[in-house]
Order: sequence, then structure tokens, then C-alpha cells
Amino acid sequence: MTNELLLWLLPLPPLLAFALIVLFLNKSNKASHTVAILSVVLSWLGSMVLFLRALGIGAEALAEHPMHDSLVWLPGKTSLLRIGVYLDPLTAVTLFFVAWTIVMIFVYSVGYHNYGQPKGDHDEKGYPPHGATVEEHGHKHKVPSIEPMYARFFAFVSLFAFGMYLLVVSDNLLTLFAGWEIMGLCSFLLIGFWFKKESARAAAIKAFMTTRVGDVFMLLGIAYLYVATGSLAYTDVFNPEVLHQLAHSPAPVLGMSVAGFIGLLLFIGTVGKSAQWPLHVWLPDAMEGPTPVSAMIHAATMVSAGVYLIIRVFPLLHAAAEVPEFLSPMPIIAFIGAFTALFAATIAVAQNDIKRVLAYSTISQLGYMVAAVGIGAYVAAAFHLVTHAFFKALLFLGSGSVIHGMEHGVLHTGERIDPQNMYNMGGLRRKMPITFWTFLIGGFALAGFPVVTAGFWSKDEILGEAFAGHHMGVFWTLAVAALLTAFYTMRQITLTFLGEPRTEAAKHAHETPWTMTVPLMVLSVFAVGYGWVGVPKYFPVLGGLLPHWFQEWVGAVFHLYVKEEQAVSHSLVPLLVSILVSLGGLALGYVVYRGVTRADQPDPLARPLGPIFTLLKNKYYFDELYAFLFVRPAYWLAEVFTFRWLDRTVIDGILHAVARLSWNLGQFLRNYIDLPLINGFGDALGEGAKGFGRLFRAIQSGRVQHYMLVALAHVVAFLMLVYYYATMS
Amino acid sequence: MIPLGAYLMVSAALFVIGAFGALARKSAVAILIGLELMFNAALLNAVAFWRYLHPQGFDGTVFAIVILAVAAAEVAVGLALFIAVYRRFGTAEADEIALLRG
Amino acid sequence: MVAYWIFALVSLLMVLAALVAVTNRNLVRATMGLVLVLFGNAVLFVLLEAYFLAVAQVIIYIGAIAILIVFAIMLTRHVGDAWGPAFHRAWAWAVVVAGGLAVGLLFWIAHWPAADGKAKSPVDPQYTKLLGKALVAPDGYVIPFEVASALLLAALIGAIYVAWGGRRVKGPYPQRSEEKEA
Amino acid sequence: MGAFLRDPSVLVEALRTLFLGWGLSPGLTTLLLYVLGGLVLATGPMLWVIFLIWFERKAVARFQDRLGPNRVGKFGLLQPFADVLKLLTKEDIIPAGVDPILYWAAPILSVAGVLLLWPAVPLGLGIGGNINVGVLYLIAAGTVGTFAIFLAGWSSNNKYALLGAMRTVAQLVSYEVPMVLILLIPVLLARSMNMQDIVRAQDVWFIVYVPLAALIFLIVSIAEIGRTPFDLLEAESEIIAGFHTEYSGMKFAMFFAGEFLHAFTIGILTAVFFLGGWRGPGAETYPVLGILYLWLKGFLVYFVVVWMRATHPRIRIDHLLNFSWKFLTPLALVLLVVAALLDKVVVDLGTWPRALAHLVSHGVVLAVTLQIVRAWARRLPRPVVSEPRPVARPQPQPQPTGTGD
Repeated sequence: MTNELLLWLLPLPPLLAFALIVLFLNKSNKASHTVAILSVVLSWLGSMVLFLRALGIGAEALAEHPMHDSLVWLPGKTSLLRIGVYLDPLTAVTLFFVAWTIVMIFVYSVGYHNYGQPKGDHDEKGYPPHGATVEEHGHKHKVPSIEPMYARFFAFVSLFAFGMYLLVVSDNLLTLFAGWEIMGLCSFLLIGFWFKKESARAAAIKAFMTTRVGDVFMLLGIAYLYVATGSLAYTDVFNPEVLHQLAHSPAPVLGMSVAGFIGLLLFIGTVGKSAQWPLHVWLPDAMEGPTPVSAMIHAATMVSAGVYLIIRVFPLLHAAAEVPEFLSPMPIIAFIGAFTALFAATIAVAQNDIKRVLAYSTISQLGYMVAAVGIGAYVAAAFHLVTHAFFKALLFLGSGSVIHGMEHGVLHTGERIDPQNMYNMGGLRRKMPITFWTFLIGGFALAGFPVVTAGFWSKDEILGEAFAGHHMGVFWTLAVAALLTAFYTMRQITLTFLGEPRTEAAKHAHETPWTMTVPLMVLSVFAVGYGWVGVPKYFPVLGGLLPHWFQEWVGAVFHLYVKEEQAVSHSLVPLLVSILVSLGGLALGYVVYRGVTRADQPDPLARPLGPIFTLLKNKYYFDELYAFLFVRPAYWLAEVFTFRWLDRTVIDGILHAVARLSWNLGQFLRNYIDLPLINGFGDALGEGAKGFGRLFRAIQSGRVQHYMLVALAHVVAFLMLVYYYATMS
Repeated sequence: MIPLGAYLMVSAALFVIGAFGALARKSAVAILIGLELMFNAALLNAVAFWRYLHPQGFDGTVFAIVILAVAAAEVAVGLALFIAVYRRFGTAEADEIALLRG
Repeated sequence: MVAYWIFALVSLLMVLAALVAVTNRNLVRATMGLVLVLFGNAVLFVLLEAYFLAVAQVIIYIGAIAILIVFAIMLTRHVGDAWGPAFHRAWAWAVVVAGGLAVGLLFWIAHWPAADGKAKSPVDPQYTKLLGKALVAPDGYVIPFEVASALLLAALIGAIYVAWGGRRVKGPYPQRSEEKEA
Repeated sequence: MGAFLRDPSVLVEALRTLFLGWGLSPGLTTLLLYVLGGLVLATGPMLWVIFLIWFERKAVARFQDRLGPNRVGKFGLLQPFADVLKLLTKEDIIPAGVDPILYWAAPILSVAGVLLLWPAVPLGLGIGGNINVGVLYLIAAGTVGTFAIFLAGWSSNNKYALLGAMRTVAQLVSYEVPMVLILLIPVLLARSMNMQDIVRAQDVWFIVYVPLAALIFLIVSIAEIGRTPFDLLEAESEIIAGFHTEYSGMKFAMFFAGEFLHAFTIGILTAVFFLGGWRGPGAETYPVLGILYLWLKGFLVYFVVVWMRATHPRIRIDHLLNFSWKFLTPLALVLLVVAALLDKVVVDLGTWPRALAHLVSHGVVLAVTLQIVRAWARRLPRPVVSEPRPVARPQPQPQPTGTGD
């Protein structure tokens, strides 16, 4: 098969699987997951073939002549709106991680939804499975039960995979947007998968509405781009001449160039999809969906799509930034990214829900990437995108495995505890060794554990670029965020896996079935190994030994637009800083949280002033020092400043003030204007309103022809107007 | 050769008559007939424009084919609705069916 | 010359038939008026050298759509009977709007410079063949074509679904909920 | 004369020069020639109908072991003329409450619908129809007949007529689907919609390529003209005479003639599509000979139609519709797809291998179809002629306990 044909076919199997499951196979769980997994394996196979072929072509050649094919979508007079497929090095690496994570998540979902378990005792559609009673060896006990909407899950998730593939292989922004919206729909459906839970419904709506805000701006950007250039295909739009022209014509607002303004609009789309401040609010709530969904949304696909988009339109942003007369969008992007990175990291420190910590961490890591794009380090951003996809998918799936194990324990013991709260866990490393080791690898990658993990290399590269480009504000913000990242990661690992079980449930937790552990193992290979393809040149010793593949590969894409910067003498400061913050954070996290032994114990950081005394008896003065020096401020920043003050007091305060104001206004109106009026002229007013109602009621006659008449009359009037102006002017 | 304007006039006449039918008739089927007349006017326009302005291209013809398909679909669905409405209300006079009346 | 006469005759017939189609109280006769218009349209297509479309017009419109309309009239008792006025009470408004439309359109056509234009070039004798190829060529019109077929399929299924179910409710109207309560 | 036999168009040219000699303008001459050609084409078949009527009556009579018309003229050959005379002199009854325009239009349309088919028919090499989209034209012209019948039924203001019309329309619309599908097979084999091209492509008759398609075409055509066994539109036991219940005199005769002509036209069309049309020895050199061949072949098929009429009972309405939708349409679709796929592969093999490949494919399709039909038929509930009715069964008598004798 030719490359182009393969590219065309790539998104189709999941779509087909979706259709098949929805239309025919939804009665059979086995057929549903078989078809779904088969479809994504097919897509995976195609992706791998394409990836290998792309490798064979080589970065330079592929960037010069990307695999590209297109069809007429709508024949128009001047420009042909075409749909097509496109594969350049950036697409290739994106396809690589998308294909792998999607397959892993699909396989994992089989285990997560308890395939092979009996039907639940009182499970119903729209609620998570509650467990089933089975009789074994003469006595009854509870085991997990199969998800009642098993087939539906696979249908949705297949559609989701289709959306992602469509987005990645499309050669223009319109189909990209189509894929983007399909994913938006699927994330809505999947977050609200257990639709009878109030919270899930709310979360689904919240996610949908919040991302919508970004999408509208993005659509505006796309429309503006189409108006400005007459095309949406990458090959047309990212033509140096077109870019030059766009960058030199002023946009009507904000003192920006057209390129910058379009870039900013598209970036707002990214802000929504990739959950950047201030549109980050939906992502933590999206944890209401099943865990594979969280992995899907927060790691492999949807949030990555935002960053993918912004890397994809990087030439536009770059061109805009090059022209000094106009305001550049880049600092805005850098600021939002860096701020989000720090802001989300501080929140993550104070969370107890295992998935919620990861959610905030995702926001923070996406902030890293966005900040990297904002300082012009798109290669570093892409690199972190890929490594993050792997280790965050791993972490989410790992957390799902933990929750699953805990649920098993909860069902067994009948305790009424939250299986997602880390304080209820502890000591799981012995119960769930595979989950533990893989989670450890993922966590270390997230924390940027030096040299061996992928996260280190990508994060280090971002820090290095920031330092080299003299973006010191970004650099230090990201460094602090990295420290916090390492800290909360270790906190999570410590609370979950280390120490002793703090509840009965944790004691009875189980390792999960192979369908869940195998994906974890596969992903952990990538979480470690993927970093080794992108070791920077200047890195001592290893830089010379290991390939510098990723930088060359992705770097080749935008070669045309971005002049290669002269080799800056890379200092070792960022390297040292990144090693320091990562190791420091990890150590800190471990040291602070290893003492948690009871489930109802308050967080060591949250200890109010009183119990400090009791703590003093403890021999960990070291803890206190750290707590005082770093942790408490960090916690304060997280809890008091960011959460209570910024979030609760300021943002909520404004909202409440508005609410109170309007309520008061309403009271005022009611008491001093409305009631007297009603007393005085109530009847007259009522009659008047009724009269008006009667009058206007005639408009809504419910008759088709009436509406048609009015519509046609307007059309006629409008046409006459148009004609009048067209001929007069 | 007949000027293009003559075709446009015929088409305009059909369109207006069809519009009047769609707006003024009582029976749902008659409204459909009016709509069909309007479709035909559009069709005639498309073909005439094709012939006079761009006879080498395919846009006009393809447009006409699409109009044909849409008209067929419209009639199929319209008549199905008509039959369903008739079954439900026992009448097919469009102005008597006003469930959405405000 | 002959073409002029044919055109004049046919278009006159079409306008008259269209008037019959929209004014005749008897639905079957109105449909016959419609059929005449459709047939006239096919003749005009022949004059325009769009032979394929002329034949397609006859097959689809007369062979399918008109028959379908007639069938629907037959399937619903009394609908085909001619009783009561053909127009609803507000028909005068329709006249006003349609008249406005007519004035606007005629004005527009009369003032349009290309309206008395002659055809730029003759039609390729192989046009139908080329059209057939263009309709299924990946770089031609295959997507509109397929979309149209998908639309037809959807309409077919939808029509069957809509016409299939639903039982007749006793009495002329279903009761509105508020009326029931009152 | 010899020139005419070789190239019949000399006749047209001669006429043209004649008219031009009279001082007519060229445009008018062309129009006149068209009108003249149309007249010939319309009159010829109509006259032929008279013979057909005689033939059919005679043939059916022989099938039924009767003599048939034998009084008027030699072998009763003049019987149709007598009939026409009788019909012409009958009183022209117009029932009350008919829709006058449509009532009159219907019989005219009925005949016109059949005659409209003729311009597309290639009568010989270079004679007759040479329409670019001929097959589509045929289908389009076929709709006129449907309308005629419907109008007749509706305008008669008679329940039975309306019922007959409804049945007819349902039947015709249903059978049009497999007909169109089947017609596409010769089109596909000839790579053209022009019927002249289709005939020219039949170095080997298409019936050899696709016998099943020919059979289906014949069946569907018989249904299209509403002949036995598909003559439900005039099932006298149920709906008197169907759509033409209220027609009498000459108007009835027009329906009658239209039906006979249609039957013969079907024969001609079958010949064109599947039996090589005008092809035959010497038909290329002397195109006029082609007309004869075509006539013979058409007449042969017509005889088969008459034969079927004489030997088959009428089928039930639900069977009729089911037969079309559930059997013929799927089968036609399958045949079309098979033919399309196969022809793509074997088109370059030469005439006979290609024909054989198609023939084999039809054998396979036939075998599979029969197997499916058999399997389906086995699952049908056996028709119960009469249920055992509950009768007052004698109560079980107490056993005699041996107290007797």
C-alpha cells in the first residue's frame, strides 16, 4: 500500500468499529471489545508502518516532501476546499505515541471494566458497577462486577480514537477541527459515562462548556485564516510568502499582526483543550469518567491535541513574533504556560485523590509545553509532549490499577471508604508489585529523575532552552514547578505504595489482571526509553554517545520558517537546577510523607499550629525544617494563597459579590419598585402584559406557512436591500 | 439562440408561482407541490447558467444532480411526514396543524 | 427559429400548468399540472442540450416524485377530494410576498448584463460520458455525489420510519396538556 | 433500389431535396421530415397491432383447443377490422362525475406511452433510434404509461377503476426497480447506453452471456405490461375490469391496442437487448434486412408472451409484490454486481471466453439462488388447507362394567 493510501485508511478502523458496535454488536461484550481492540491494533499497525517508512525517508527529506494527498471536498470557484492527509516528522512522532497509548488504553479497558466478571447484583446503566456476590467454597463474598454499559464504552472510545487519528493525519485546520470536535463530543460522553451520577453529569457539562469557549475562538481563528489566505491546508498556509504577508499586515485589534492575532485565537483553542489557566477548571472534574478515559483525555489524546495544534501552527506564531512593529503573541503564550505550570503544581500538592493529583499534574505539565512553545522551543515542547503522553498515560493507568485493586479490597471487606483517597492506601507495593514498579517508573519520569527517565530529558531541554534564551522568569517559574512536581509525585508514591496498609481494604487489595498490567509494563518501557532518543548534544558524556535524533527529526519540520539559532554555549546551570529540583523534590516528598501511618491522620503539611508541639516530640526536626522552609510556603501558596485566596476569595468573591449585588438589587427592585407598582398599577400592568402577549402570540401561530411567509418576506426585503446597495455603490 | 434571460424569466415565474403555492395553499401536499415547483425553477436556473456561462465545466450539472437528489429526498420525507401527520390528526391541512401555537 | 417557437410554447404551457398546480383545488389535477411543468422543464433541458438531465428529470421527477405524490394523495382518504377553499385565510399576504419576489426577480434579471448573453461555447458531444467520469473521479465530484447518495439513503430510511408508526388519534386534535388540566 | 437497400438514408435525402424543391426553408424541411418519420414510426406499429390481435386470438384459441376467429376473411384475418368497426360505431358513454380532461387524456397517453418507446429502438444499421442515453430514455418513456393507467383509474370516478389503478401503479413501480437494474447489465456489457451500440456490441447475443438477466427482463417486462400471470390490474373476478372499467368504444380500443402493441414492443426490446437486435446474416450490408430480423426475433418473444398468457394462472397481489421486492430485485442486484466485477476482469479476453465467463457466473448465481430458495421454502409453514375444527366430541362413555349378558 502506498503511504498516502495508508494514511487515508488510518483513522477508519476505529470509526468502523464504532459503527459496528453501535449498530450491530452492542449486545455482545466480547464482540464489542474484540472489534474495538482489533480496529485500534489495525490503526496501530498502520501507524507503525508509516512511522518506520518515515524513518526510512529521513527527517530532512520528509520535512521537505511530506506524505501528502488530498481530495476535493467542495468545489468552489476560486479555491478548492480540500480534505487531505499529511505526514511530516511531527505527525510521525505524534502518531507514534498516539498509536501506542491508544492500544494500551484499549487493552487496559478490558480489565478495568471487569470483563469476565459476573453481572452485578444491583448494577444499572448509568452507575459504576457495585460488585457482585458469588458463592465460592460454600461462602459468599463480593467481587467486582462487569460494567453494565461495557459495549457502549468501547463504542465511544473507538470514536474518540477516530477523532484523534483524524486530527493527527489531517492536512488542514478544518479537518483538524472536525477531529477536535469529535473528541470534544466523546469526552463529554465519556466523562458523563456514568450519567446517573450527578457529579459525572455536571463534570461532563463543565468540560464541554469550558472547552467550547476555547473552540469558539479557535473557529474564529480558522475562519479568519481562511478569509486571510483562502486556504486552510498546512502546505498553503505555512508557505513562507503567505506567512510573511500575514505577519506584515495589521489586524484590527490589539495592535497585532494578522498572523499574531490568528495565532492568538488558535492558542485560545489550545487553552481550552489543553486546560490552561484560566480554562483549566474542567480537567480535574473530568476525573468523574472511568480511568481509561482519564488516561485517554489527560495523556494520550485530547489535551495533547491542544499542544499539537500550537506546535503545528508554530510557523505562524514565529512569523508574528519576528516582526517587531506588532505585538507578539509569544510572551502571552509563555506567560500562560509558565503560570499554569506553577499554579497547577501548587494545587496538586494539596490533593488527596490519587487521580486528582495526576490531573493537576497534567495541567502543570501541559503548561510546561505551552511555555516551551512560548519561548520558541517547539522541539522541546514536542519532545515533552511525547514523553509526557507516555508517562502520564502510564501514571493514569497505574492509578486506575491502584483504584481497581482498592475497590477489590473494599468489596472484600465491606468498608465504607473512598478507594481513591491516598490516605486510605499505603503499603500497596507488596500487594500490587507490578503496578508499584510501573507507577514508580512513571512517577520518576514525571518528576524528572535524572538521566534514566524520559521526563528528565524533555524537561531538562525545556529548562535549558529557557535559560539559553534568557527567559529567566520562565526558567525560574518552571524550575519551582519542577520542584513541586517532584515533591507531589513522591508524596503520591509514598502515600500509596510505601509504608504499611492504613485500612483493611488496602490490606486486601489485589494485583489487577494481565489486561491491565501488561499495558503498564509496555508504557513503562517507553517512559524510560523514549528519553534516550533526544539527549541534547551538550550533555556531558552522554551527549556525545547517544543520538540526538528527536531534535533533528522534529527540528527539520520548521526548518524553513525558523532560522537555526547559532549554537548558544549551553551552560550547565539549567542542567544542575533540573537535577537538583527533581532529586530534591523527590527526597522531600518521601521524607515528608513516609510518616503517615493512619488513614485519618491529617496531612503532615496541613497540621494546624496546635499539633506542632506534638510534632516536635517527633525526631524529625528535619521534616519541620523543610516543612517550614519549603513545604509550608508551598502549601500556603497552594492552599491559602492560590486556593483559598485567589480561587476562593478573589475569583469566587467577585462572583459572590456579583451575585449578592444582583440579589440585593432584586430585593431593592422588589421592595421599592415592584411591590408598590404592583400595588398601584398591578392590574393595569398585568392587563397590559396580557394584551401584549395576545398581540405577539399571533406571531407564533404554529403554522408552517406563516413562518415561511415571514421568512420569505424578509428574504425578499433583504435581497432588495442588497441589490440596492450593490447597484448604487 | 434564446437569450439566457428568457430562461431566467421562466425560472423566476415558476419560482414565484411555486412560492405562492407553498405559502397560500391549505393542503400539505399542495405545499409540497409548490416546493417542487421552486426546486424545478432552481434546477432550470442551474442548467441554464451551466449552458450559457460554463458549458465545459461540470459544476452546473453536478449541482443540478444534487438538486434532483435533494428534491427526491425532500419529497420522500415530506410525504412520509404528511402520511404520519394525516394518521395522527386525521387531516392534512397545514393551517389546521398548529401544535406550536403560542 | 423552431427552437424559439418551442421555447415560447413550452414556457407558456409551463407557466399555465404551474398556475393550475398551485390554484386548483383538486389535488390530483394540481399534481397533473406539476407533471406538465416537470415535463416542460425536461423539454427546456433538451433545448439547453442537457440530454442526460432531461431524461433524468423525467425519470426522477415524473417517474418517481409525481407518482409518489399521487400515491400519498390516494393513501389518505378524503384528501384528494375537492372541498373547501384551496387557500387559507391569509392568502393575500402570500400574494403580496410572492408579488414582491416576482418584482424583485424580474427587476434583477432585467438589469443583469449577462442576461441576454449567448452561450460561450458548444457542449462537448461526449459531455455525458465526461460527466459520468467526473462524478466518480476522486479529484472530481465524488464527495458531493456520495453525500447525495447518503442523503437519499437517510431520507429513505427516515421516510419509512416516519410513515411506519403512529396510530391515529381519536378526534381532530390531540389535547394540549393545559387544556386537559383546565 | 439497390442503393436504398444498402443505405436507407437515401430515401430521406430524396425527400429532403423534394421538399426543398417545393421552396420550403431548410429548417421547416427538417421539421417536416421529423414529423413524417414520427408518423411512419407511429403508424407502422399501430397497423401491425391489427395483425397482432388476430394472431393472439388465434394462437390462444389453438392453445385452448378452439378454432378462434374464422368467419371474417380467410382464417378470420379480417376479424380485427370488424371489431374496430364495431367499436367505432358503439355509443360513446361518458359516466357522470368523471374528470373530463384526464378521462380523455388517459387512453391517448396509454398509446403514446408505448409509441414513445419506439424512437429509441434501432431498427437496423443506421435506421431508427440512435439516442445517446437511449436506455435511460426507455425508462423515462415507460413512466408515461404508468401515468396513463393511473389517470384512467382516477378520472373514472369509480371505485373499481381506482382500485385497479392503485394496484397497477404499485405493480409498475415495484417492477420498474428490477427492470432498471437488469437493463444496466447489457449497458454494462456494451459500455454504452446507446441502443444502437448495444446491438453493435452483440457479436455474440447477450442471451448467451447473461441468460438469467434475459429471463428476468422478460418476466419483469410482462409484469410491466400487466399480462398474465401479472394481470391483476384487470382481474375481472375482483375488480371488474380494473382501470378501464368505465371506458368503452374507441377509448377502450385504444387501451386495448396499446396493450397489444406494448406486448410486441417488449418482444422487440428483448430482442434488442439480448437477441442481437437487427443482427443477422447480411444485415450489415443490407440494413433493411435488419428490420426483418428484428421483427422476427421480436415476434418470437411475443409468441412466448402469448404462450405464457395462455398457460399461466393469475398470481395473488401479495405474491406479486413480494416476488418483485424480495426475489427479483435482490437477484437483479446480485447479477448486476457480479456482471460488473466479472466484466472488469474478463473484458480483454476476447468475445467467447468473456461470454463463457459470464455464462458460468450465471450458472453459479442460479445454483446459489435455488439453494437459498430451497432452504427458505423448507422453513415455510406448510399451508393448512383446513384446520381440524373443534366438533362436539362424544363424551367418554363410562365403560360398561360387564353387568350385561
